[in-house]
Amino acid sequence: MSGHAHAQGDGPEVYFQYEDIDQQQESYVVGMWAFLMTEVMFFGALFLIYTLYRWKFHDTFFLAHEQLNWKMGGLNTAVLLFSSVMVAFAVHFAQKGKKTAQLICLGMTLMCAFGFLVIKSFEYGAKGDHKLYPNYTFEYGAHDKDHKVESWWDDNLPAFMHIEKKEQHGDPKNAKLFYSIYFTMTGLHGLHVVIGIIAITSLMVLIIIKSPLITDYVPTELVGLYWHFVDLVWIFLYPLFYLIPR
Amino acid sequence: MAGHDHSELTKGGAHPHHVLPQGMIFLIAGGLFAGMAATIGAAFMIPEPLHSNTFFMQSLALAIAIFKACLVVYFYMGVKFGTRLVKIFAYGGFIWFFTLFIMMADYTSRPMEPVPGWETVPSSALPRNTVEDPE
Amino acid sequence: MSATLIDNATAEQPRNDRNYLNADHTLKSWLLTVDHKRIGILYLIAVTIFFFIGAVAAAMIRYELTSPHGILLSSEVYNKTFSAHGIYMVFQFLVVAIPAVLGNFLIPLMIGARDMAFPRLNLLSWYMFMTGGLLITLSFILGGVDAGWTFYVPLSTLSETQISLCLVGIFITGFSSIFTAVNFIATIHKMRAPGMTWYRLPLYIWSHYSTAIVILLGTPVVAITLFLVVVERGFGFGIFSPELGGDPVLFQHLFWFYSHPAVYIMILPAFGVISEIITCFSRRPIFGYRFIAYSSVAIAFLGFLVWGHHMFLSSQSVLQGLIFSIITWILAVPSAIKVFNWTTTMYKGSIHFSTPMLYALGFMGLFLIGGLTGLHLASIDTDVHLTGTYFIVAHFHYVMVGGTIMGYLGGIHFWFPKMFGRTYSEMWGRISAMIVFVGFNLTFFPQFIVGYLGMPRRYHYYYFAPEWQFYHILSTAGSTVLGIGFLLPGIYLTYAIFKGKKAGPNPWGAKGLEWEQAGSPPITENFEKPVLVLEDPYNYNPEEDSKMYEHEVESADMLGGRK
Amino acid sequence: MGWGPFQYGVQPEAASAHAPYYDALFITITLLLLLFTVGTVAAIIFFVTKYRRGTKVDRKNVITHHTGLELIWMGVPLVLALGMFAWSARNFISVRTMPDPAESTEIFCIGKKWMWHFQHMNGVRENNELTVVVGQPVKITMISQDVIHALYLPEMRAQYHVVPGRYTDLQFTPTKPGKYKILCAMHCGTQHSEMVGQLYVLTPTEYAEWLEKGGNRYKTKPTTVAEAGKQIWQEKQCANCHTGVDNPRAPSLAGIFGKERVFTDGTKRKADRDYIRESIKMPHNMITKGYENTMPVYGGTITEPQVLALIEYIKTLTPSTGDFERQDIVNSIPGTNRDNSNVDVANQGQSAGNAQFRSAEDKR
Repeated sequence: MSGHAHAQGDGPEVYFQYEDIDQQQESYVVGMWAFLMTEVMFFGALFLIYTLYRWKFHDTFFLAHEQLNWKMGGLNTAVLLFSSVMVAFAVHFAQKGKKTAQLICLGMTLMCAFGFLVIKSFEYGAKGDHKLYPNYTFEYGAHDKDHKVESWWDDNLPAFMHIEKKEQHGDPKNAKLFYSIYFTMTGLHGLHVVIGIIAITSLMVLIIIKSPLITDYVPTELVGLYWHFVDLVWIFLYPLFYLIPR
Repeated sequence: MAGHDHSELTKGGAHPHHVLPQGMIFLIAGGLFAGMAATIGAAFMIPEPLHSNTFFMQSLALAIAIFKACLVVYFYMGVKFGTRLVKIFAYGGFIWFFTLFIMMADYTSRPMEPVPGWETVPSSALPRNTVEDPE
Repeated sequence: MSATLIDNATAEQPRNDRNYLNADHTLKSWLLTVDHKRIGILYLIAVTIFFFIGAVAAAMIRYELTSPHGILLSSEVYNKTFSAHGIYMVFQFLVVAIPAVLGNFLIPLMIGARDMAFPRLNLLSWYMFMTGGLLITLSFILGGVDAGWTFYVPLSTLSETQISLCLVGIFITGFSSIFTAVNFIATIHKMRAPGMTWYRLPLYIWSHYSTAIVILLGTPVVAITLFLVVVERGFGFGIFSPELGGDPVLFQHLFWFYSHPAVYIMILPAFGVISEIITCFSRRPIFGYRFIAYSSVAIAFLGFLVWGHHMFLSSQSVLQGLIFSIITWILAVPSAIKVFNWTTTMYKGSIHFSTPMLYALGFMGLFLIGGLTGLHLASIDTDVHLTGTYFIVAHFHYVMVGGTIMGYLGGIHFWFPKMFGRTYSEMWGRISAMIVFVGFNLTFFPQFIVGYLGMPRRYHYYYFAPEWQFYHILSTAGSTVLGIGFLLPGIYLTYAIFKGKKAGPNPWGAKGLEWEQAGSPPITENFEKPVLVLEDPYNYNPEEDSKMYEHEVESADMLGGRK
Repeated sequence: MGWGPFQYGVQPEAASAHAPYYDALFITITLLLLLFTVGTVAAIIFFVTKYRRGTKVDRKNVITHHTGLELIWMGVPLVLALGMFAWSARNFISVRTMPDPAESTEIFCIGKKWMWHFQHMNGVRENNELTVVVGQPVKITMISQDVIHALYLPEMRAQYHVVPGRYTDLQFTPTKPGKYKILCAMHCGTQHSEMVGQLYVLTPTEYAEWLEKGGNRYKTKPTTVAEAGKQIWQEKQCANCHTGVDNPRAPSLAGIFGKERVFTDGTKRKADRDYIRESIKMPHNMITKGYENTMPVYGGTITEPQVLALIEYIKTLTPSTGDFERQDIVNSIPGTNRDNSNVDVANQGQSAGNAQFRSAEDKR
């Protein structure tokens, strides 16, 4: 076929439907951005729900948010920001063609992602132990002032991560709404982190086995775009859930 | 067979059109961590008259978040260096997000319903449909 | 009238018999294909199956409603039946039918590309579509869903039927359409042949581009909304739960934020198909190309800002209702532009009454009625009495069946020779087009009246108002005719796939890359030679075309003895 | 079995004050529809006949665009559309403007799977039947116990959704005595199509007779809603804090209805039904300026009919009546203990299971 620009040798492969490498790379980036538009709307609906209920039940949301551990959230923010920087470096090295450095950066990202999930599991576990998981086990404001909540997850935190436990105030029903939104949004974000882990791992494996699928920097850039988006969501989730002003 | 958008791209071959330099990556990273510190700092260290002003505190937190988001989108995600098409899609997605907030207009305007007359008569609880007062 | 099919001698015949259909014959080569044309055929098979499942449910509903007391089903089963009808038809047929079957097949052909931008993603979306369809089917096998296709909370969160499974299926189908839309957008933006500028694109591409944008921006919202219902049912969270202070009306807002644009996802591609068919069989450049193209974009844009007209009475605020009402009225304008432009396109044309043209003419009549009865519902006051009644049912069936399905059938008939390289029986095609038109009107027109009389939709019994029975019997009779109209193409088209007469590359004498530069059926790479586009679309000459048929008219005049 | 147009009209009976206005608008839009459909279809038929292939007509100089024409057929529908919008908006606003309570009958409606429950101000309660007097505006205040319903009165051209968790309202003025349909127009589950009832519009004389008999099914004159509310007020010991005048513990509720309330966060809200309901069920959400959050949450212990009754009673309070001594708890509250209203089931556990609460007596 005329117009089939199959690159020979070490150059990146151009798939048969494309004319040249520029068209191919552009298409992939545009496709990824189109998908990210979808993701924006996906989380957008949740942010709308959050805004509405926060506006309607501001006081209870403030009181309920005091049960969240802002230190752990902050640590997670730092972890994700760092991973985002690492991904930026991975794309940088991929563009420069430095495979080893790229793999190291991707590895760091992967570790950050797992770190994020571990910290998250401590948070979720502590919420479960405090009976703040918003299903039938939910019990809000049911404890006395002196009643110490036994929490395996809290006890196993390092000392600097502890925060003073506050008394549970506010309407238990609206607080349950708060935790429903909290668990849905952070849970979906966590799901995106898991998908990101799968994507990064596959990318690394494909690079290591020198798969013909990875011939240039574009796959790394696409994974990078996705991971930056995951970071982006957390940038908004952190102040909206952990640092609600009175 | 390349589309006409193709003309925007000058360089050919496998080389990317723009590589974010390492110094820039560090700079942005610095900005992001500073933003994070600012968020936490603002939440705890703003002095009292402002601290209990929900609107101010929330706007501040969101402003910092938007600043961080802009750094990520603009530089790390490469929108600044992308083609016009990428810019349209990136901005379009974030702008369209706000159409969802038309829904808030419903909730904020519900108290404006035209339901007059409740104040004029102190009690509507008295039986009105009595035999003595048919009309 | 076999002369309708011209063997256009000027068009290029493929040198050999190689084409995408006979490139490989194994089942594996079909199931793992990345060829957009084969994926289009896979979708064709899938949506046909889902369509017939939905149609069986519809037949059951119609049969049940012939008596005010019901005949066969219990209320519970009846509710599950209409839910099945709605869910299969909306999510598994209407939303995907034209974009996934005809869009997949034609977009690369029309813009002169060798394939979609992301062929593997394309295959993945077919598999996701099938997974979603199977989960939905499974949910109906395991007991069914009784909340209707709208899944309003708290009904859907309290229901004890298989709603979670069904919603997961719809969620997956939703992401399948998102991936298809990503593919369309990247393809249309980046894969156009040299010389194929935006204003040389067929209007079909414009409408699919608008559709893809709507899918991208709308579908995730409904996906997350339905996901929240699953979370509420499965994990006991309560985001829409009124018991916790949540607002069930918020669900409706979010649901219709997608589901109203979804109506345009269904109808816009049909507009594209009709634009192609009308120009081809009028043998005339389309009238007002730019207005039709931009009206597609305007519909896509405005279509996002009118979702609240489904909720005028749902305790939404009056102010919000009025805003949505006025935008809905304005939205009538771009649809009107299209119809007027199509009509004017026939002026000074050379009209061929081929099967696709009959469908297109039927489409215009039905869409007019369907669209204009939309005004009764856009008008916020008349909506008070009509919403939630059979008037609504009739209105959206006029738009969805009279619009989308007529467009889909017209498109299938139009591009059938391109897809399979064979022609079908023109006589049977015309007969079935007539039957569909008549049956359709008989089915749904009485529903306007019974709706105005006050029959709420989704009612199983109406023993308290036996005067409605007359209209229901008419409607059921019509649906029988309509059913035959849908079965007939299934039969003669299937026959034609295997035994039909061989078609040349351009049996209709149509313009467009897919007709002029690709074989019927096309080869796997679509075009034998590199494509270069030099002229505007629809470059027909009605005068020359008409001259070829003058003898036909003369002989007909002599036979009929007319002046 | 009826035979449609031969026996009944193709138009539903118009029995409310709004119905003629409604029908005028409906018919106008229908005529517009006919105008456009007939016009376009005629043009199509004319073109396809005249320009069918082979006919010897002028096909030269095919025009492919004409901006003036486009602007005309954009402009005319646009102007028509805006005009029709203005008309319908005016109608809608008038139909959504609730009548003056001094001149209207107020009725409470509670929708639940699958029945309509109506409660008159004079205490008469009706199930799936509603009796109103001709010529007097009716305002129905509605709430749902479970899922969303829609109260639909086709002959009155009136419909509105009945939503759980919030009061919605609906008004109409019956103009013709007779028996009409009450329907549920929002799919609400298995017996959706049996959630129907009758609307009786009676002449004043008939209505008086009907009232005399205690709404046909109560032997004794029933307790009014406000009286029932008073009993709840006493039972819940509201007067322990809410006395006739403001005290340090709680604000007085005398004459509160319709007044602007200022809250601790500085926001203001008019004390309407929804506000009072929320303040009873979730008092901490809106704390009046100058008071502490001390009021217990009644959300889980009070039913919707009880809240309704309480609100009605609060409306009757004056500084002197509000300030009464604590009384012994009144155990029997006629008219409220018949309902096993379970709107607030969240505190009992999983909502999904508990809301399927339909008791045997409610099943028709």
